[in-house]
Amino acid sequence: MKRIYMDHAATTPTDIGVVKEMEPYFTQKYGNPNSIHSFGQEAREAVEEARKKVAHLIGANPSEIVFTSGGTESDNYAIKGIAWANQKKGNHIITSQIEHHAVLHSCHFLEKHGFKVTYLPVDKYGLIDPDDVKKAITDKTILVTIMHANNEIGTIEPIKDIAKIVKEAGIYFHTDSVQTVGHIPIDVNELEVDMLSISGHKLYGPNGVGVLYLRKGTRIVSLIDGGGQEKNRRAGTENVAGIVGIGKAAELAEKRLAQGEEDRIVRLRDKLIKEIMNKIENVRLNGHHINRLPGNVNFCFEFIEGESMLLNLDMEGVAASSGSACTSGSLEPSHVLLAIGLPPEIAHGSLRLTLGKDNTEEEVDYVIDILPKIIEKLRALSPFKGTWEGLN
Amino acid sequence: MKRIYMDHAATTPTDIGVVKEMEPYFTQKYGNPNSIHSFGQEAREAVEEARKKVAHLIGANPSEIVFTSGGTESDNYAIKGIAWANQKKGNHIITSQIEHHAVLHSCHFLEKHGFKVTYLPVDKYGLIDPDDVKKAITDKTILVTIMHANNEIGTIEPIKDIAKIVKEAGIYFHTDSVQTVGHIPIDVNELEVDMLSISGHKLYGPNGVGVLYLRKGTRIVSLIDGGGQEKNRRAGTENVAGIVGIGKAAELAEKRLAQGEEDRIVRLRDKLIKEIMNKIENVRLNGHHINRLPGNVNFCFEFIEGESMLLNLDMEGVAASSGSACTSGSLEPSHVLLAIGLPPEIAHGSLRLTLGKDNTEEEVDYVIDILPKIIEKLRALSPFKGTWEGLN
Amino acid sequence: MSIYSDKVMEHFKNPRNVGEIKDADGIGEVGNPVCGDIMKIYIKVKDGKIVDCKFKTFGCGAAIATSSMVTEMVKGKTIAEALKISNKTVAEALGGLPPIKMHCSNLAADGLVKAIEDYKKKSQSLKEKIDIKK
Amino acid sequence: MSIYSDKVMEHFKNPRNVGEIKDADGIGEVGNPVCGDIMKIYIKVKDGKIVDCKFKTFGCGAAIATSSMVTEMVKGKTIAEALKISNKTVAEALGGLPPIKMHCSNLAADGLVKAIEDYKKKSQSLKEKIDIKK
Ligand SMILES: Cc1ncc(COP(=O)(O)O)c(C=O)c1O
Ligand SMILES: Cc1ncc(COP(=O)(O)O)c(C=O)c1O
Repeated sequence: MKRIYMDHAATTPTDIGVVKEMEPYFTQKYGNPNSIHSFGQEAREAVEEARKKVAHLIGANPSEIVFTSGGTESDNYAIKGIAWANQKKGNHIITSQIEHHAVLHSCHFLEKHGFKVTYLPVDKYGLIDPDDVKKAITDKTILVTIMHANNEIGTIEPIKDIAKIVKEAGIYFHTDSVQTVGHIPIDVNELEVDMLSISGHKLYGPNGVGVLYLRKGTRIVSLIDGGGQEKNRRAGTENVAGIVGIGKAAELAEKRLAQGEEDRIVRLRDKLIKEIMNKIENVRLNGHHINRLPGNVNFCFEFIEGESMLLNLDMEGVAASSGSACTSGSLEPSHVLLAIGLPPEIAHGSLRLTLGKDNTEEEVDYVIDILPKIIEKLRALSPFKGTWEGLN
Repeated sequence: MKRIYMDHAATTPTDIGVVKEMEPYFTQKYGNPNSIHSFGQEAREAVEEARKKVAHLIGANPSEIVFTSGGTESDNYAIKGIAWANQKKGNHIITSQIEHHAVLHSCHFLEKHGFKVTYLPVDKYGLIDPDDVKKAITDKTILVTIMHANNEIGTIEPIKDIAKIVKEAGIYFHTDSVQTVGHIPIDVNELEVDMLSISGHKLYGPNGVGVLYLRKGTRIVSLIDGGGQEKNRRAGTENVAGIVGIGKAAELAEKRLAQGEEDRIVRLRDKLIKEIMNKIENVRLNGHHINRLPGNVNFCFEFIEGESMLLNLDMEGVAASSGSACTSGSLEPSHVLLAIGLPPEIAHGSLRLTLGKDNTEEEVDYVIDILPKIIEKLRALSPFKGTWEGLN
Repeated sequence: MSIYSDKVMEHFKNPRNVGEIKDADGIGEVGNPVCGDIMKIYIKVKDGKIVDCKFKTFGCGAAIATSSMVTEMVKGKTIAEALKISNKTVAEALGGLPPIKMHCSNLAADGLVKAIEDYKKKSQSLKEKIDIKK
Repeated sequence: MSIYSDKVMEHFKNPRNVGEIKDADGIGEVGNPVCGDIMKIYIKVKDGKIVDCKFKTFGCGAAIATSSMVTEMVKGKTIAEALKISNKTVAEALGGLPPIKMHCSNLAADGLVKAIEDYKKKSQSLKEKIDIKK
């Protein structure tokens, strides 16, 4: 059976070119970049080369790139680091209700340590209103953290407008850019962000490596203390192969963007959305229609539950995901779907298909073909019959 | 020129068998282990398999193994995590003066947040006196963290004796075992530790992955918050390839230990020590003679500085390291060498050669041959002539 | 590779006894759409034995498989025997469920109990009606 | 690959003018063994020109290379010209030093200045001695 991967928002395969680039750093150039001997120095050179590549992709200065272990660490670092370093200035943080748990749970941690957090609501498309940010700012606000694009519903937030407001107020601004870097063009100076999180495995790089872009002059405390690596901003022996990998991934992403890969994926995405909406009843598209990640498709199919869809798709060779709680074993469905106003029973019927660089039109057609059958099969099992009012 | 790597305490090459095991998880089995589709589930299986292997190496239960991004993170997690989770019980931590910076700087962080830390001294061999631990314990003590073996001078601490005292007092005990796991036999139950840090790249596994052994029932707060990965103990998409790598590395290490690799390295180490002490004047061996890591050799050569030795060794193809500050650009030499009572000018002349599984007797002989010449050459440049009193 | 045992997947792929029983003697409903699980179990009773059982389920793989399994287990059993079926025995019959699923989606036996209660109530009121008529 | 430029490594590998000058006209010593760097610079002066210069250094690669470089730069220069050599110009002549080394191990020019001061003091006292004799 042909296997079709449409879960690129969860993780991407590592590009073969990335793996090739990493290989020598396992068994040949394996030195510790902090060692002054030649083994160490060739590793050092590779790390700095990778730093340049990542910096170039987002228009940053290489010295502003801090390598971390992934998107989650970058988010934790930015939020907790700014909080600890600036607590004398204030104890208020502004974020949104639809952030990734890496952001939300970092905020919860800080709430236990005397910080106050405002969780801004979003509209039905998942958009944050920059005016809400403005209104939420107090003289105690030290950080605003708003994601660049949402990982579930794909909505791209008006980061530039928000940043303008935040910078005018002289407050640090962080954006979780894990879902956007490498997928849409990004320039940290155009966006006017102070910090930006990147994750290797979301842009065809390896897992276990990420980046925090840290604008020069940002007052921050490190999350992981120890040796003076990364100019005292992130301790721990550098993950050389991983860093080389994310560097190469950044380079390749830049190339793909220049070649219009984004448009190709948008076209596939829009075909998938249109055809499924045509073929299936009682379905809604989650997220914004236009301000949307190129690869993101997110539906709610009424009367059925997400996991059962995933299992059926998997049986047909298609890998997808869902915001249903059943995939995680809790009862509450995705906080993002609830935040855009969906009732829980609808949120449980969500299906996310996220397209990537290797997906073809043929694969999209295949999904368009099999998905309606799966929905039909599951609806035949469902006690609901075309209405939520009363069971059949 | 033949290149000889004798800096295994800084990092080890990744075993070729480890790299082979990791490979499929980059481009084939690349799923996110939290996804329920088959890509995800095959990654999940690999992660759990690796967990078992690491657990087996140290006599733990697989559920007590938490994967992290490395030794530094494991140390930070153990120390800060116990501190935050138990601050109602007390605010006192005991450690030693010769810990790795990952431990020391985590303690410094906590000192800024209301915790008190006792830094125990060591004797001239680098040994901690368990009695000192006993005396330092107060009713506010919540954590004792003492390294298993020192990374610079190789001294193995009496962890079991210390753990006994700490456990009797009902206090959590953590040991930084980064330099010992895989190199000497370890059993967490025999050692009676609650937490133990491991780093992948110190045992022929990949960089960017580590482990915190966390005894069941240990009350700890996570360092990196986010998705519920690692049973809510460490958020962030699992570094699947890295985890598979450290699992394989653990398996291979167990095999090597069973085959007596430790003895082979000890023999090489002792030859190197003996011959160099014979051939060179004004040299001292740092660390304990018997309670010593199998691969660790650490000398101080008087009247010359460490970095100049390293550069000369590198020119002859030999990779080594030094505790001289000049390798890091600060003025203070290694805190470990100062803690064992060396004056700074002597500490600046340290040279560490750390042997690994691929080093041969031939390589050791080569070093025994060239090192005296290098020392002689540098001493000819030195303004000191066989005495520190007055320059020549 | 799957999060579920082969047995669970087999029931999920080919659920037994899907549907409604028009003239059911008892209907049990458990779960809550808000939590992502609703199970409806229908039984037909004859001479104190459950002669037919069907289900309709809104829910995850575990919810569907346990529903299917319980309908299969119960057929031919007396009411007393049927009441011995617990969520745990259903999970065991399926070769186990992932720990996180044991509580949230393993409700089919509860649904059966409710269906039996419904049957008892109905037959009680039926008996009462007959008694009154008499 | 090295932490140092080729020029630094070349001087480190083949340091020029190593040694002492027995009857030096000036000796300058800078650094501190506690900090890991001691440089001793010897100069020989004739008709206001530095005709010979030697060094001995305890220190890292940068310390040794800068010592070597300064001895090479200074030979044949007048005292006034020699005093224009700064730590920065030595580093530049070596094609730069790693930033972390600029402060801690780049002292050779200071050593030269001290040697010149020593020379001036000595020749002053020599002159005084001669003056007294006269
Ligand atoms: C928006 C967003 N932020 C953060 C993360 C966490 O990144 P990582 O998996 O690299 O820890 C993810 C992905 O899981 C994400 O989608
Ligand atoms: C004793 C000790 N602890 C901790 C560490 C840190 O480990 P890592 O490099 O994996 O962060 C090291 C090595 O650098 C070490 O030797």
